[in-house]
Parts: sequence; structure tokens; C-alpha cells
Amino acid sequence: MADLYTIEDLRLSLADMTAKPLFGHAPRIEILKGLSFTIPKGAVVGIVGGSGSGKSTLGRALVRLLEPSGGSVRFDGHDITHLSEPALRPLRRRFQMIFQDPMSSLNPRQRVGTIIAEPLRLHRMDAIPDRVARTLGHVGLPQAFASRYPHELSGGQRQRVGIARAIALEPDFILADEIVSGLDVSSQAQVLNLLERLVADLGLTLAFISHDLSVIRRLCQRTIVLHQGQIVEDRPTADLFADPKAPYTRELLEAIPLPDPAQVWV
Amino acid sequence: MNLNRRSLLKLSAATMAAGTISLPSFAQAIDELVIAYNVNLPSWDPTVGPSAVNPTIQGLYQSVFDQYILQQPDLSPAPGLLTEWGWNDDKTQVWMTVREGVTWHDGSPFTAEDVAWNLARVANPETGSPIQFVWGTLANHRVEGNRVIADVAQFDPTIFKWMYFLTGYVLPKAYYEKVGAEGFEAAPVGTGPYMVEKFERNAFVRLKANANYWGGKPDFDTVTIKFVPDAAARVAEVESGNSHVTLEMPYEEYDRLKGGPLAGVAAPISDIGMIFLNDIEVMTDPNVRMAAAHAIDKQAIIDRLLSGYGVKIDSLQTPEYDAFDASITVAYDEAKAIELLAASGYGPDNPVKFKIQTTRGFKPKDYEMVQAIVGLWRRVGIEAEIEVYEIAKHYELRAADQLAPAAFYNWGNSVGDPTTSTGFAMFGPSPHSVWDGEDLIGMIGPLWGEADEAKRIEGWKAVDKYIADNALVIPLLQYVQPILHAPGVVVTPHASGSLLPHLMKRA
Amino acid sequence: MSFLSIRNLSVRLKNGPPLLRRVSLDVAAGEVRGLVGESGAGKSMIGKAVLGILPPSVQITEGEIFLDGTDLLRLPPKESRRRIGASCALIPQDPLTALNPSHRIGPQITDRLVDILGWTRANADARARDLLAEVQIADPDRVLRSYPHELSGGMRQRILIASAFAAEPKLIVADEPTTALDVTVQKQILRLIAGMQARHGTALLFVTHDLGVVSKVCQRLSVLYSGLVVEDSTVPEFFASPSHAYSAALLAATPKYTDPDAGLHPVPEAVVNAVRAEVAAFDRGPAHG
Amino acid sequence: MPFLRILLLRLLTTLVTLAGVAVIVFFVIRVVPGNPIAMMLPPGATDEDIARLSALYGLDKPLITQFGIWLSGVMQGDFGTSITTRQPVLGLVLGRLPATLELAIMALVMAVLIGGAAALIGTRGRGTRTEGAIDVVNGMALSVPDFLWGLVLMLVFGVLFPVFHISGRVTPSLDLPFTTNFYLFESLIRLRFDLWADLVAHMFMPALALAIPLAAIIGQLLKQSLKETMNLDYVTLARTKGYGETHVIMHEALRNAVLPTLTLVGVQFTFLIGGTVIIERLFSYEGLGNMAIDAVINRDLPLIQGIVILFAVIFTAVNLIVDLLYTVLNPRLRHA
Amino acid sequence: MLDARVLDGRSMVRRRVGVRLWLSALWLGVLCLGALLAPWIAPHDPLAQDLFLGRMPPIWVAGAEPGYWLGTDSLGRDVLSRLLHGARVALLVALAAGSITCLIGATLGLLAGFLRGWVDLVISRLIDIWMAFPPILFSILLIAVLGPSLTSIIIAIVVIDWTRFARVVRAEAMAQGAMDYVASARVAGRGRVGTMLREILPNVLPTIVVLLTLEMGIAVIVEAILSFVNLSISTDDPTWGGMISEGRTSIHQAWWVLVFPLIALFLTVLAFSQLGEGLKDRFDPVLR
Repeated sequence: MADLYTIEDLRLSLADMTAKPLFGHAPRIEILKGLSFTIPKGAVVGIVGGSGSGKSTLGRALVRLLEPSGGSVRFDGHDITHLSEPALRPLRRRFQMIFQDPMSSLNPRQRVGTIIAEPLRLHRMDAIPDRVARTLGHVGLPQAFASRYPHELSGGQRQRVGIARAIALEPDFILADEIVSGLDVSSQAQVLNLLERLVADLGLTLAFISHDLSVIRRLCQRTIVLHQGQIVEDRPTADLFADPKAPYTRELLEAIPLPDPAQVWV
Repeated sequence: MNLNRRSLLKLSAATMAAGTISLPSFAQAIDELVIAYNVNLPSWDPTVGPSAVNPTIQGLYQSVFDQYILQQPDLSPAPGLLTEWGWNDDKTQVWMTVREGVTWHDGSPFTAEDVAWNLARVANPETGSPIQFVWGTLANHRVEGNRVIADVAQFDPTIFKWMYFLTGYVLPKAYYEKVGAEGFEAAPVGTGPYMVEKFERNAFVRLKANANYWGGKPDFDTVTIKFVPDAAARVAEVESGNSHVTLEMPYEEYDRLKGGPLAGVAAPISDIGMIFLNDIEVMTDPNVRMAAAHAIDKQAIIDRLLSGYGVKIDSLQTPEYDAFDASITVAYDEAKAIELLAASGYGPDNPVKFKIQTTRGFKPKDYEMVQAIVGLWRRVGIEAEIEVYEIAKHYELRAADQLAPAAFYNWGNSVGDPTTSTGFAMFGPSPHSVWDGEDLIGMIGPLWGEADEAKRIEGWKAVDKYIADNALVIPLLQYVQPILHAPGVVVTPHASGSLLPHLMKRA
Repeated sequence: MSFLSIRNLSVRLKNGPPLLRRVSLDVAAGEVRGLVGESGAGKSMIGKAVLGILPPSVQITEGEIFLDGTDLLRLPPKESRRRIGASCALIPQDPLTALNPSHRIGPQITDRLVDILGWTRANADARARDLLAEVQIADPDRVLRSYPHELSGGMRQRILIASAFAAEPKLIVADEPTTALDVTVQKQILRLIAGMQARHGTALLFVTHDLGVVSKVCQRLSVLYSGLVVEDSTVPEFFASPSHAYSAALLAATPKYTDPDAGLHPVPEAVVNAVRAEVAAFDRGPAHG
Repeated sequence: MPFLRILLLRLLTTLVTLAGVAVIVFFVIRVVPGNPIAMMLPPGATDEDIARLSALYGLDKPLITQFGIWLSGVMQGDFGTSITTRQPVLGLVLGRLPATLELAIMALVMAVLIGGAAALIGTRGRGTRTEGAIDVVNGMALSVPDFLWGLVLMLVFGVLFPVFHISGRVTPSLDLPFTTNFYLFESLIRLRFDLWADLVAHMFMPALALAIPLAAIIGQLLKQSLKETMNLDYVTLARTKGYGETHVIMHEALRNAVLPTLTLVGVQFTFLIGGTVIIERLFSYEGLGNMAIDAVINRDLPLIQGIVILFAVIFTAVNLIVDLLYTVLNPRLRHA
Repeated sequence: MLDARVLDGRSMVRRRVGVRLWLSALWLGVLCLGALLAPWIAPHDPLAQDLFLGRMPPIWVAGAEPGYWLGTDSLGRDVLSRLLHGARVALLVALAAGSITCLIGATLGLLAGFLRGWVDLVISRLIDIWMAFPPILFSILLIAVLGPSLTSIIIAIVVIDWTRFARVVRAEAMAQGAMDYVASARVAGRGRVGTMLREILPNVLPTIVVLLTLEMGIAVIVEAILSFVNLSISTDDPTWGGMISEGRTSIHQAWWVLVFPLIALFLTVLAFSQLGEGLKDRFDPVLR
């Protein structure tokens, strides 16, 4: 299988404005400290880590919402590390993102139909109403929802709209950033099932960011464990769960509360 | 529904008694006279800068400084610091006799040296004297005993009138040279009836009586003059008893208060309201000018708008002035106005159009008066558009001869000489005149240097007659200055419009 | 009688739908009861009603809340506030917003001791130091002088726990106390709460949406759906065999990393419809009277 | 070191701001029609007189040269000489500044007291008629410009119930032992409460007129921000501790709710200072505003420049102080 | 599937449509109508004076002149007619000054808040400089420069008040710019300008609308203030500020000349601000 993404020595740092001296540049905080990995076409890769591990930053660097400060990100042969926004635009259709908070990632003043149709229009796709209808069907939302506003929907429904917007463009790659962490268990399961089905049906490549190993285990073939901006483990999911190598991975696994009184902590 | 102040006052008596703040009341005898004055005093030097020519603050200067010649309340001159004065026979020299025994506020004696120094100072262009063009007609000032003699560089028949007009003040030579301009501003010294005890800029000036004043010690030992530019605040000041005397309030307020707890005087002053006509556009047509003049019912405006406080005038001279001629009249005649306009092809259906400029709130009812005039004009077929300008803009436009065809303005002339009324206002070459007709220039020209006083006055009367007949300007009225005061004070109004504390007496 | 006894408590939004439907439950002294349900099920409302901090838009329509035998809802507001303050405490959800940013940590722990219970400042300070040591904070003196923003999330949650235990309350309401934390921190905090609860013998009303968490700290649990208590069992009973179809489905939907297939069973639509019908029937009929 | 850093950074930008103000002011007022020379010409003056006086006041030079002269003077602390008063501008404006500052501060104190009380009462009774009533009063207070409040106050407390002085800053007949122009503060320091009472009796109406609109804004904003704060977790937590509503508002919510209000009050306070121009005129109060109107009427160009720049300095200083206060009150910024 | 409406109780709370919103809209509507129809419905020519009918009291007071409902001023002009014609000026100033101020201020604020960088730096500095001017003194100066006229008043208001919009819109645009929906627009491939206009602007719009209504009220007040220092419009067309300033001198003789325009001014400013508040209330739930 060919690699869709090739990431080499990816570094990303942000200026620390709180420590900026009066003159001169602010010191930089390194968030990603040299990551190298690949994402093969058609793969579902899990990216897991605690808060502050840099997993969301990595995700945003992959879809170039953030510009890396070092290393390279290649997408399907294109070096997109420092590509300018206009140059990036034609490629944008091919990698999409689903955001963690469906409330803030959906424009509160646009109807669901518009939210899904807008990206299609931007990329001059044809038969937009058909595509919107089809996409709503894909994510299991009634057609009537096209005329609703985001604040009229439940959390699970909003996240479906977020998914619909991403898949409507028929991208090659989707980044899902903590997309179920704000949902109830029941909706969580529904959204995950949906995503799993879509990946299979549409032949998508998926990077799935989560802090929840239980979810990763079901969904992903490979898991990358991030800790403090570095990759501590990058292995097939089954191996990783069977035999965690890195101490951090082990700690993470042991901290998950199983719904089972037999697992005793106290 | 009139707000009944007295009944409410009774109600609030308890509040006042309980309060810690005690305010003066009418019942108390006046120890310290408080006057609410309508303008701020910017500068203490009455001879240079814009303040020197600002007529509204001359009263303040006259309290502290003496003029060369004293002007009495009826505008007539009387011996002041100069006891006698005149020209030599061939009018090549002027002489002045200086009063003896006068002292400055700092105790030093006043001498002829002071007078000579002052005259030389204001004649010097470098000092920034705005009246240098008058004082410059005298040169080579010298002292001979208690007389001051100066050569006449150019004969000006009004030179002695300027000695009780703008910038005609005597400052102490020695003191001024010692402390300099800034020091003088901080602590001015004069020979006047009052001495400056304390001056707070934009707030008040406190005056103390000059016990050694040559004209006798004034009645009130202490006088505080508060600067209260807002008319409503001034009224509130006297109404509440915070001040004893104030001036320049709306006539309605004057009428309301003078019969009540306050007394009032309202006397005509040497200040007139007039409409400048500029010889441009339609104003070059004598019919339009005359129609405009005849269409104004001055008496109705005075009665209705100014509550009767005003004296109708038809020339630029008021009855107090030297060249007043009662025979010059311009009657209110609507029919004649219509007729005149018709002669030039105008009528109510085809009105003549021009712009009239006016200040607003600069003089009592100025804007309202112009509105009323425009209303009267509309009836005969004159469609005038009102434009409000600020006084500063008026000066600039007038100096540049760019006034609108008609422009409302007021003109003060407290010496009553025709040169300073008709002369400067109507003489084409003067920067103050916007009427440039050659015939008038020819009439006025010879009068400037006319040495024969009787001939000179007659000449000016002829000019006024010519102006009235041709409607080269529209004189409207002589203002009446309303003064409200507590019953405990007797106020003598001065026809120059200056409110002079040393003329006030205890009742 | 139990220390906390709620009887037929109904709560609704003013001019709006019911949020709690005749809820009854008991918490015995020293017992830990979990309150479980999806968002909007009304589980937090119960805790808020007990502590008298319902939002103004919400009103209690019926029921009693007995605290140590006294019905709080019958007491004058001042008196009920005093009683709650003296015998109850809250561990809030978000440690980042639950500490007043403009006060130092010390007073935030001791204020109740000094102002409400009349301790001397010195005694209260000593108590605060002991408590911080008990929640395993190194250098308590420095922390007491700090402002909240200078401390990490885990640290702040420890402080909130310490503060909750400060006055030796009989009952603590823990409102999703670990939801905002990383799993590794969550484990430490849960251990801490459980340990302290056991040591102090405090009753605990533990509100959470996570059945995994419930299985770690609770002895009994109530499952709510739309303000209705659908299950009230002991923890071992529940995890062995839930009595209500809805709570069983909820348990099935909870992900379990040990089982590759677990966690992707949404609550079946039939179950949802059934439990909805139950709520509707409740609203209709006076049967529960 | 964020405190010092903010201070330095703000001082730097303040300089840029003031430079911008200086340039704009200079050129704007040069195009104002009506020149000061025309104002001082008496009847009978000639065109030569105009030229002579223009040269005397340096108004005959090209604009850019005039600007250069003025700017180099300003750099040396010389703001030129006022045309009407013939005094150095700097001394004049600094002499009037204390009066205006005292008035503004008095108004601010009043506004904070009235607005703060309204906010607290409104928060205490939120959702009830009390809050509604306070909202209505606030709305009304905001809908009347300050000078109209001045007129109303003058009529009520100056004439109908003459309890306060209508004009001026202090009774002229009083002997003032002061060494500074900050009468109000100095009278307190010297424990001359008789003078203080007299000053307050003069200041009360203009200050209140200025304060009413600001009080309404403070009331509105603080109430809103208090209400939001009252929903935060730490306030809820405080309630469970057994504290009463008033204690919760005052002790827990107020300090945090004040922060967002503070920035806006800073901006509004500068508006209030700007409002002194009209109010001082109305009450014949001896401050900068009163002087400013005279300066505009008389086209006293150097004085106008000086006053506008001084106002600009005050405004930026107020904003600076608010920023620093914000830093001080917000522990997050203080210790970060 | 769970119904969102049951789960999210907030959407079930019926929002009280503000009485004050309707009242203020009603007053402004009446005012607009009165202003538009003034030439036809005003009982008299607002400029027609009759010096013999000066200071007639309103119709319900003894001594009133029939046909002059709200009395006459000192020149015998009908107060009601002047009030109606004054409403034209007031509304014109409110609309023109309000919308131009809004357009300029909001555009600059949006650009600064969204584009950041040097654009923000320049605009922010400009705002700082502008805010350092004493507003009333500056407007008096400006009117002195431009000469008193309707256009001058509008220009003065615009020149002075655009910062009000710029500051608030800038802050709001910054806040909105940090939201994920903006990031998602980028992911979808939207350009900067497109994002600003299609994503940010609609979300900043409610704030702008509220500010706009406030500004309209302020514009009415500014006209009154400038009238107070005799710097309002220079023709003799009636304005409320001018009427107030005229009426002030004869408050004891003819209170109606002052009181009616004062009430009209007060109600209008109040209505504008309440309209803003009401609109904010209406807009708010969408954002939450």
C-alpha cells in the first residue's frame, strides 16, 4: 500500500507571548519535537495521548491549519509543509477534518444544508443539491434537517453534520479530532459506527485522534501514542494492547476505569 | 404654568436650615458685592491683544485702570487723569495736563511721565497694539512739568475721543518695566477705583476698594466679579441670591424677576443691531435694498421679540451720539416694499433670493430677530436663506469683504463719534466695510481730517442721510442692556454698556 | 433513617418541561451512591437540589429533602442554608472554574471554617495545612499562598477535595468531579476521593455519566432517564445483571478496551422508545401517587 | 515581568499616539475659518495692520514652518503663548487642569457609587421587579445627555431648592491656604473640612450631571457581569458553604465581575472628561473645558492646541492607569 | 433517535418577546411616519411666524389658540409642526451618521480583528490616536472648520465615533476568528476575504446592529449638544436641539417650547437604545 502521508521530523513551536521581552522575539515553546511516521492509503490510524501531548497540534499540522516550523509533511507526493494558502486550496478538497466541538465548528448562522453545500460550491462541484441530500443520507440524518440551524440539533446530530461536511467533498483523507469526547456513550457508539461504515464504504484514509483507548482499539489498525510532543509507541493496535512497551502506554491503559467492579483501584 | 419659586423656597427653608452649606440671601445686608459677569477676562493688559478691543470686558478694565479722560454714564467726557487737553492753534501739537496727587495701587505717585510712556508705547507697532493706527498719529511725546506734549504726525479730529475708548488706559511705567508683561498679568496695578486682590482665571476676580481713589472711595469695600458665561446660570445666580448683580439675560427673565425679589434697570446702550449689505449680487439693485429696509417692522420686532427693550433706529447713530439726526427715517411700509420689488420684476411669486448671515446667541435674540426679519421679508417677496456663522468667521469674512449680500451684526461705539460708527462701517477702503460704492467714498473721504468740528458733524449727517435714502445698510435697533440686582444695591447703568462696580451704591 | 433522604422530588423549568420526576433515593451515612445517566437526565439537578443551589430558572414543584431527618424545603432559607453549609459540601466538576481567581487558595479552604463555623484563623490555617497534606500536596504552605491560576488542573481538584472535607461534612455531593481531567489524573483523584471518604466516613452522592467510574467508587447507584429513576441497585448487583432494559443497554454501550468489540453498541432504538413511553405514561397518569 | 513590560510598552505607544494627536490637531485647527488677527482688529484698522499683527504672532509663515517652530517648542516644553491671555500656554492649561481633574474624579466617584449600588441591588433582586425598575432607570439616565441633566439639576438644586452653588469652584471670599490647585484634595489633607464642604457644594451639580450617564453604564455593565459571574462554579461553591446572597455577591463575585467593567469604565471616563467641556461652561466652573470654549470662540490657536494635547495626555494616561489597574486586580496577569 | 428538544431544555424555554422592543419600535415607527409625512400632516408651516401669536400655550391650557396643539414659540411658530419637521432632521442625522459611522468603523474593525498583523497594528494605532481626542471639543472644532450645517454634523459624528464600532467589532471579530468554524472554513478551502465576509461578518452582525441602534441615539444627542453651543445646522430649519436651546431661555414663560422637544429627544434616544437591547436579546440565543 502506498503512503498517503509521509511525515519526517515534524517540529512545531509557538511563540510564548507571556514571556516576550520588550524588544525582540518571544521565546518559542516546542510542542512537536520531531515526529516521523507515515499514513498508508486506506489506513485508519489512531493518535492517542493525554492533554498537552500535542495530538491536536499534530492533527492541525496534517491538514495545514498550522504551519510546521521544521521537518516536512508530504501529502500524496506533494510537499505541503510550507505551501501558501492559495497554492494549498486545490489540495484542500482532498484532506478534510472533523472538529472536536461540533457547536463551535459549525457556523451558528448557517443552516445545515448551507454548511454542507458551502465547501462544494467553493470547489465548484456539480449537482450540489443532490450531493447534499446524498451526504445527509450517508450520515443518517433526515433530509428535513438541511433547513435547521446547528443550535436546534443535539450533540450527536451536530457531529453528524460535521462528518457530512467533511465527506461531502469526497476527500481522500479525514482527520477526526476527538470527535466523540463530548458525547454520551450512546451517541458515541452511533457516531463511531457511522464513521467505521463510511471509512469502509468510501475507501477513506482516517486519522483518529482520541484520549480514549477503548475507542481507538475498536476503530484503528495502527496506534500512535504521543507523550509530551514525542512518539512513544507506533505499532499495530492489537500488538499495542496485548503488550504495551512504553511505560506511558501502560500507565494510560491501567488508568482507564472499566465498567466492572472486579477491577479494583482503591 | 409658572414654576412658583417662592412657595417652593418656603418648602426648602427647612432643608436649607438643616444643611451645613449656607448661601447668601436677600435679607442680609451686603458686605461684599457679588457680580455675575457674562464674559471671562482673558488678560489684564487693556492696551494690547484681542482683549483690549473686546468691548464686553472694558468695564472690568475701567474698575482697575483709569482712562486718560473719564467718560460719564451719558458718554460725555470729563476730566480724568487728564484734567485739560487740546490742540495748539495750528493743530500740529496736542497738549495734556495731568492730574496731580494721584497714586498707583502700589503707592507710588502717578506722573506725566506715565502718560507719555503709555502714549508712546501704544503708538509703537512692535508692542502689538491693535489701535496703533490711531495712536501712531501722535509722535515725539514729551513731558513738560505736569503737561504732556506730542507732535501731530497726521491730524485726527477724534484723537481725544480715543482717550476714553479702546486701549485708552494708563498703565504704571515704572511698575510695568520692573515686572514685565507676565508679571503685570499676575499682579496688575492701576489708578482705578478698585485694586485687584485676587484673580482666578475663568473663575472670578476679587476687587478691593482703592481708599485713595482720586474720584472718591467707592461704596463697596469688596467686590467679587464671577465669570458666568451661561445666561441661564447667571439668572440662577441672582435668583438664588448667590450674586447681587448680573447683566445680559433674556428679557423674559428680566421681566419675570425685576418685579419680584430683584430690582432691575434696563437702559439703552451704545450698541446697535444692524444688517450689513454687501454690494454684490441682487444688492446692487437699489429697489431690492430699499424694499428689504421698508419691509422690516422694527417696532414689532422690538415689542414682540425683545419685550419692548430696544430703541428703533434708522441710521447708524443712536440719540446719544454726536451726529444723531432725528430727521433721518426709514418707515415700515410693506406696500412700498412690494411696489419697489415689482419695479425690479420681483413679487411673491417670483421672489428675490439672497443669503443672510447671522450669529446665534452672540447677542440677545440675534438669530430669532433674523428669523423674524426673514419672515417679514417673505411676505413681500424676499426669500432669504439664513446661514449661521460664528463671530470669528464674521470678522474674517468682513475683513476679506466676503460677507453674504446681507449679514446681521452689532456695532458698538461708546465714544459716540460718527467716524467710529458710520465711518468705519461704511467707508469702502476700511477693512470693516463691505460697501464699496465710489460715491460714498467720495463723501466720507474729506471728513476724516476735517478740523472744523461743526462742519465735520454736519458732513456725517449728510452721509447718514444719503445712506438711509439709498438703503446702503439696514440699521435696526439700539440695544437695551438689562441689569438685575438685589434691592440692596443701586446700579447706575453706563451708556457704554460697561457694568461699573464703583458706580454702584448701597440702597 | 438515612442521612439524606429524598422523597418524590419533582423539579421543572419555569414554564418548561419537568427535569426531575418524583425522584426518591436515600444515602446512608458513610455510603457512596452513584447517580448515572446521559446528559440532560437530571442527575446533576438532584445534587443541586440537595445543596440548595438550583438555578433561578428552575423550581421545585413537590417533594421533600430530609437532611438528618429535617426537611430542608420546609425551613426558612437562611436556616436551610446554614444547615447545608454546616453538614454538606460540593466537589464541583471543573477545577479550572471552581476556584475564585482573585482569592488565594488558603482563604478559599478556610473561609467556611472561620465565617460559618466560627473557628479561629490559626486553627483554620492549621486545618488547611493538614488537609493539603492529606490530599498529597507537597509544600502546602506555598500552595496556600498561591492563586488558582498558578496551579495545575489536578492540583486544583485536590484542593477542591480538601476544601470539601474541611468542615468534616456528613455528606458530599461530587458533581462529575473527574470529567475534565486526563485519565491518568482521574485515577489518582478517584482514589483520593474514595480514600478520604472511607477515612472520614462521609456519605457521598457521586454524579457521573461514566459507569466505569461508578464501578470504582460507589456502593449503590441510581440510573436516571429524563428525570425518572429507572434503576436503584447496589453496584455488584447492577454490573452483574441490571434490572432495567435501559440501564442494561447503557452498560452495553460503555466502551471497554479489554474487549475489541465492546463500546460500539448504541442503545437500541426499541429500548429508547420503551423508556420514553414509560416517561410519557408517568407524566400522564397519577398512578405513582 | 509582565507589569513592567506592559508599562513600558504602553508608554511607548502612548508617545506615538500623542505625536499623532499633535500633528492632526495642528493642521485641523489651521483650517478653522476665522483667524485670531481678524478678531483683534478694531474698527478703523487697515490691511497693513493685519499684516503687522500676523507677523507679530508668527501667523504669516508657511504652515509647515509654523508646525516646525511649534513642535520644536513643544519638545522643549514650550507650547507657545496664548494669543488672548498673553500667557505661556503650558502654565495656563496646567493651572486649570487640577480643577477639571477634581471635577472628573468627583464625578467618577459619584458614578461608581451610584452605578455600583444599582448593580448590586439589581443583582440581588435579579429576575424580579427590582431589577426591572433598575433597568428602566438606567435606560432613562442614559437617554438624557449630561448637559441636559446639568440644566435640570441647576433648576432643581440651584433655584427651586437652592442647596448647592450654581457657578464657580469655590466661594471667592474664602481665604484659601492652598499651595497647589488641587483644592479638594488639599483641603482634606489640611483637614479644612469647611473649605472641603464649600468645594463640594460647588462641585456637586456639575459632577452629578457628568456622573449620571456614567453611573447608568456602570450599573448596567456591572450588573450584567455580576449576573454572569453569579453562575460560575466558584460562586455556586461558595453558596454551598452556607454564605448568604449578599456575602456571595460582595465577596466572591464582585471582584471578578469588576474586571470587564473596568476597561469600559476607563473608556467612558475619558468621555466623561471630554464632557466637562460643556458642563464646565454651564456651571461656570474654572476648568480646562471652560477655557477651551473661550479659546475656540477667540480662535486662540496655541491655546486650543495646548488644551487638546493636554486632554489627549489625560485620556491616554487614564487608559494607561486602567490597563495597569487591570493587571493589578487580575492575579492571573500579575503573577504569570 | 433521541429528540434534541427533550434533551436540551433550553430550547424549550419560551423567550419573552420584550415589551420594550415593541414599544421602542412603535415609537420609532410613529416618528418615522411623522417625519416622512411632516409636510402633509403638520398643521402649520414650521417656519411661519406670527409675532402676535407668540408663546401660546398648548391646547389644554387656558389661553390656548385653537389649531396650535402644542402651543407656539416666541416667534409664534407652531411647536407641533416644528417638532414633526425636527424629527426629519433627527432621523436623518441618526440614519446617515449612524450608518456611515457603522460602515467605516465596522469595516476597519473587521479588517483589524480578522486580518491581524500589520493591518491590525495600523488600525489599532489609529483608534488610539482618535480616542485621545476630547470628543466634544473636537466636534466643536470640526464644526468650526466645516461651518455649521447638517452635513457637518454628520461628518463630525462619523469622524469622532467610528472608533466605537472599530473597537468593539475588532474584539468580536478576533473572538469569532478563534472559533473552529473559521478553521473549518479554511479546511474547506475558503480564502481569507471569503471567510471574513461569509463566516465572520454574519456572526459579528448582531453586535453591529446593537451598536448601530446605540449610535443612532448618540447621533440625536450630539445634534442637541451642538445646538447647545449654537453649532447645529445653520439654516432656520427646526431641530430638536435648536428648539431645546431656544426653549431654555423662556422656560418660565413658555415651558412647552422646551418640554416637548425634550420629551421627543428623550423618547427617541431611549427607544434606540432599547431597540438595541431588545435586538440583542433576540439574537443572543442563536449564539449560545
